[in-house]
Amino acid sequence: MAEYFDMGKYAFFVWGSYGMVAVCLLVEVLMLRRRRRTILHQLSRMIRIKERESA
Amino acid sequence: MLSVQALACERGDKKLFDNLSFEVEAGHALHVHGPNGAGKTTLLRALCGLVAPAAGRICWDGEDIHDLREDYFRKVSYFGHLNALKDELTGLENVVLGLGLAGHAVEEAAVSEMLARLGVEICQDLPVKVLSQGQKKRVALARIMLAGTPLWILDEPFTALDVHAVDVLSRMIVEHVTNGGMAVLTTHQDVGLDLSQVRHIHLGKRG
Amino acid sequence: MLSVQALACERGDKKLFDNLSFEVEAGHALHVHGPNGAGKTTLLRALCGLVAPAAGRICWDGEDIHDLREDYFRKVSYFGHLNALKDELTGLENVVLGLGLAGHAVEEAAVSEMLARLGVEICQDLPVKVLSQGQKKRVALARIMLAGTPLWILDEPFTALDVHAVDVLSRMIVEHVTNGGMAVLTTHQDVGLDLSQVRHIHLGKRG
Amino acid sequence: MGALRSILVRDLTIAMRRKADVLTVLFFFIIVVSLFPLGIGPEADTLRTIAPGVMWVAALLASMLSLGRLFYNDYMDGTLEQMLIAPQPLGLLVMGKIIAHWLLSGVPLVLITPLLGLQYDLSADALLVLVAALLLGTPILSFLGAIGAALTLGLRGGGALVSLLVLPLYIPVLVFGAGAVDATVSGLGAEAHLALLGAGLLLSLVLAPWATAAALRIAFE
Amino acid sequence: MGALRSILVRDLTIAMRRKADVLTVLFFFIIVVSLFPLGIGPEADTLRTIAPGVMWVAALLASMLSLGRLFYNDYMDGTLEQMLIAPQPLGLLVMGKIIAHWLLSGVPLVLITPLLGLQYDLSADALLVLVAALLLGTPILSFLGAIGAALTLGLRGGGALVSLLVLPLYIPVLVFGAGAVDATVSGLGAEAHLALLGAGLLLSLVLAPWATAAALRIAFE
Amino acid sequence: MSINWFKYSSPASFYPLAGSMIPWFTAAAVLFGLVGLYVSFFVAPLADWQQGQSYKIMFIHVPAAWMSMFIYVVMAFWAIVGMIFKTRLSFMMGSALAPTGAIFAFLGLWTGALWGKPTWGTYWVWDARLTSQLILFFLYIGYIALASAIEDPRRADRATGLLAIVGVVNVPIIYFSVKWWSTLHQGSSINFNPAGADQRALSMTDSMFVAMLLMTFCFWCYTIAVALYRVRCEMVEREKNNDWVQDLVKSGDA
Ligand code: HEM
Ligand SMILES: Nc1ncnc2c1ncn2[C@@H]1O[C@H](COP(=O)(O)OP(=O)(O)OP(=O)(O)O)[C@@H](O)[C@H]1O
Ligand SMILES: Nc1ncnc2c1ncn2[C@@H]1O[C@H](COP(=O)(O)OP(=O)(O)OP(=O)(O)O)[C@@H](O)[C@H]1O
Ligand SMILES: [Mg+2]
Ligand SMILES: [Mg+2]
Repeated sequence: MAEYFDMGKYAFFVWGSYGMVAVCLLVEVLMLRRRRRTILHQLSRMIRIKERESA
Repeated sequence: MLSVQALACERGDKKLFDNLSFEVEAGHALHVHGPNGAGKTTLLRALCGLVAPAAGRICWDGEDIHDLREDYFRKVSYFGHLNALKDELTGLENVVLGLGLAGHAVEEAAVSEMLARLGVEICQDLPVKVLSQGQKKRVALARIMLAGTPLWILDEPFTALDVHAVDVLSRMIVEHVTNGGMAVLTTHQDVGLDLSQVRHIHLGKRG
Repeated sequence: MLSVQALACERGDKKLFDNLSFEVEAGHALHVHGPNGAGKTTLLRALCGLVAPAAGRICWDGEDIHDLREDYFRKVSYFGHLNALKDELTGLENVVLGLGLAGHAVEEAAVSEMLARLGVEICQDLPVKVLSQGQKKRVALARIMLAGTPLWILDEPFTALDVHAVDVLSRMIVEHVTNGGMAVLTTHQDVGLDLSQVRHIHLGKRG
Repeated sequence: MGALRSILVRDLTIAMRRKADVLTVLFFFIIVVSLFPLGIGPEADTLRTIAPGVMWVAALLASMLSLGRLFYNDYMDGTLEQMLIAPQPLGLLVMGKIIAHWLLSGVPLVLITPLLGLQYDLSADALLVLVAALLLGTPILSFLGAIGAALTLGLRGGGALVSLLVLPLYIPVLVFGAGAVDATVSGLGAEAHLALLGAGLLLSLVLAPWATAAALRIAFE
Repeated sequence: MGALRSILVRDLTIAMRRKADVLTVLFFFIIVVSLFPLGIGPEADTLRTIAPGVMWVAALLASMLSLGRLFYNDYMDGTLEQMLIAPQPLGLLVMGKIIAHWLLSGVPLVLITPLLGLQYDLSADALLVLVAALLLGTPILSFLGAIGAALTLGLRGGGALVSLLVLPLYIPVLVFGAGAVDATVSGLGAEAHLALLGAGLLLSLVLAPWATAAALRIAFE
Repeated sequence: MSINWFKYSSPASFYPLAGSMIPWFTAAAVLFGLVGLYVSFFVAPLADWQQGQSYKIMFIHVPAAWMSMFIYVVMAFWAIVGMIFKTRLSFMMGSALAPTGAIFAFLGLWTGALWGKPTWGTYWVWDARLTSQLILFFLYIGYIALASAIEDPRRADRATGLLAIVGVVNVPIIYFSVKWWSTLHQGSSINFNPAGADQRALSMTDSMFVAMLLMTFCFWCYTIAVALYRVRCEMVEREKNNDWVQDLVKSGDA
């Protein structure tokens, strides 16, 4: 197993590539989700304020 | 004839006005009133085609100005918050070249005379850079006066002008309109425009 | 107390005024009149130390302002043709940081209140870039009002303001002066400043 | 055509009123070209190898630097909005401005190049090709740059932003321009490179004013 | 000190409001560095020789390009004249602005350099010295640049004029900075060069804010 | 069956449609990814006869490089559609792709560099394909910088659209110019021949080819899912004052 992960001495290069791909895609997804949550948060607050005002 | 139908304008996510309709015929003037931030400047820029309205149509002699483009621009002069003067050039050169860009060839003598009428004859050979606020305004106004277009769109033309200049300018506007021209203008100052054919529009509440 | 002795200013090769002497005491205002290009802006900038006079002295409590420097600047607020606002920052941030630069710490609440008094409470969270001419002016004025300096130097503070704002501002100036402050101002508009202690200076002839 | 002429006259008059502008672009070019020997060392062989590349990069940067002037001043003082509502085709006015820009920023570089080439010990042949390539290439830089300048108009940080947009587009010009000289030096003949530059010039002459005019309209909406 | 802090906070806040500004200087640097191989050719040996010179010239140009922002915006919107009549020592305010400028334009360059060094096939040693030299040298560029920016304030063509004034002043930094790397590569050790850069930094730290303040006052007279 | 495409060009009706498509593409991306990784690591030959196990990088390098080029073309396509039909949605689709495209461009560079070290002995050479990939990355960055520098969304749409179109005209020009440049004076220290890589790609064993294809589909579905997600965020941000957004938020369907 350990030998397999060693990738014939190319572990750094192979896992470095796959790792960076994973990190990039993951970060993109997480940032998108955070962006969406903050918008919806702000929006619902805005709507609540507006409803309170009109009431 | 300028006619506006059901015009609406937005900036950012703020609706400035909507469902605005009016007409300006030859020999008529339109005075746009409203507090700061009401959308007067936005309306005037929309009338020039510089701002795209959110809804509605602006027509010149029945055709949409966005289709007419150059044919409409030939009829309009716009005087905005910016003077459109080149700091390096003298007052005279500014007016001559400014008119040249708009496709009007004028004689220097006519420009000199107009600058004199506006009380800035001594500015004609000074670079605009060194002029005072009011002097710059007057030089910029000379361009509008000489362009010979039927429709003048003037955004607060009286700011920075002294009492005498306000008087001269308002008489020029009156003269233009009574000779069959059109004018759309805004001003916060209480200027006595001696016109019978003037319509008023009030935009927005304060804020 | 501001006192000016035999002041002369030149721009280029033009002598704008000379041998000008006057004093502004606590509880007094000075209204500088004159046609466009007379040198009002130049005079006001000289009083702030932004323009070096050709001759004469400007003193604060008897000492030349060019010797006092920071000690004098602590007493003055200048409101010029430029608003000194950062387009990117909101109205509130602009006032707070602007005052911070001038060494005055203020609470946000006080700023909000002042913006509300000036009728631009809704602008406090908008970037200044999107505001209208008049709204920008008002935000800029809020800074002067909150700085708490005794001497206000105001170059055409009323331009671009609507009728309501002109009224609010002129009452603020009156209040400042009657409370022992000083103000030097220019304006071409006919603003009713309800002050007994106001002195008038007339600069230059038209040109 | 009248529009094109009147805007050319205007821009050149203003430039003559402020000669410093023209001279500074020129001096920027000279200084950048002269900085390299200082940073790299005085070996004649190395210098001769890198000369075409350095000159072209310096020309790119000089042209790009002067893009700031192209529309910004007109934008700030309101002249540009008057142009937008002028009864003349905007594309023509833009063309006039771009030609003025090239006359003021491109031509001086081309003229000074032979002198600078001597610093780098270039042969007469190579110099001739370099000048020809610059003559064909610098107008392309002005045309492409105008698009970038129009797109970033009025945006803060515009100066740096425009370089980000424009430099990648400049790369083919750089490659063919520097390639032309290299080809001459290695005896291959520069015709192909120069022909490609000429084709690029024609293409950008036709398309860029139109794209720039569109970008300007967008900037004002 | 309060003044220094409040202006730093202000400038950084504005920059954070417009992140594009910071990033564009960085990418300008990256692009300029990447342009040279395109002009010069892909030979690794040549590239390795010219690498320090290229990086330093690019850093000079990037720093210079961002000088435009340093005072101009404040000048145009009237904030600068308010600073001049603020009851705080002008030198301190200026110092705050320069530090903000370095944080926003110098530091990012230093951080990205190792990556770019790989493109030019530089050794680890050489890279380390390059980074150290940039760390000492880029603040000098900001300090010297501020003087030039202040002197050209409000002059049309300022962007190009400032480069004319400032680039000659930058030359010693370039020579010692690039020299430090060359010395390491040839095994001589870079201490002397780095020490000189450090001395230059101290000198400019003390003198430049004062000179800049004086230049600003002159610009307003 | 005829679908009224223009109906879906209005944000209010596209929003729920996009919402219902996201889970499918996400699932497809995960599925293709898992199978692709399995084939890459356990089915495909353990090592290439020439490059050893470092060749495993190919399974992400090539799809990432492909995606980065493909996405730029799609962005330009949406920009042209937007300019012609004046639909806001097309512009939004275009700009929603940009960050993902930039990420793939970066990943192409990164994985390529990490592959280059073991195969060529250096992280970077100024080869035509590498250089034009770098420039493509810069084009993406320029696009994003321009988009974020413009506040008014309408202006941002049209300006970035124009830039995408100008850029896509230039990408092939850049590619061929750079290619010609580096073959003209190919450095002696570089013994990598892009044509050789092509041949090897053709002669790849089937399992290698399948793995690469699967990873490409994975990235493809990922891109679509993420772009739709981003477009939905963008819509809500832009139209937060419109009734349909507020109704959605109130009803909790957003
Ligand atoms: C930083 C370094 C690298 C970059 C930027 C890069 C970039 C690219 C690009 C843009 C493509 C797609 C081109 C196309 O389909 O025509 C590609 C494909 C490919 N690359 Fe790389 N690459 C790099 C390093 C490498 C290395 C070191 C190898 C192997 C030794 C390699 C092998 C391949 C292969 C086999 C393909 C597929 C070829 C094809 O489908 O035609 N690349 N690379
Ligand atoms: N992005 C935005 N978000 C919110 N409000 C905005 C935005 N952009 C502009 N506005 C608002 O739009 C209005 C623009 O008004 P405009 O400049 O047309 O006013 P005006 O009537 O000419 O005022 P003034 O008399 O002060 O010149 C202002 O109230 C401004 O606050
Ligand atoms: N270099 C110069 N040569 C000649 N005249 C100059 C020069 N520089 C400035 N001036 C003149 O100096 C005057 C500057 O006046 P200033 O700006 O102080 O006027 P102001 O009273 O504020 O006018 P306004 O009411 O229009 O604001 C102008 O008349 C201008 O023409
Ligand atoms: Mg207005
Ligand atoms: Mg004045």
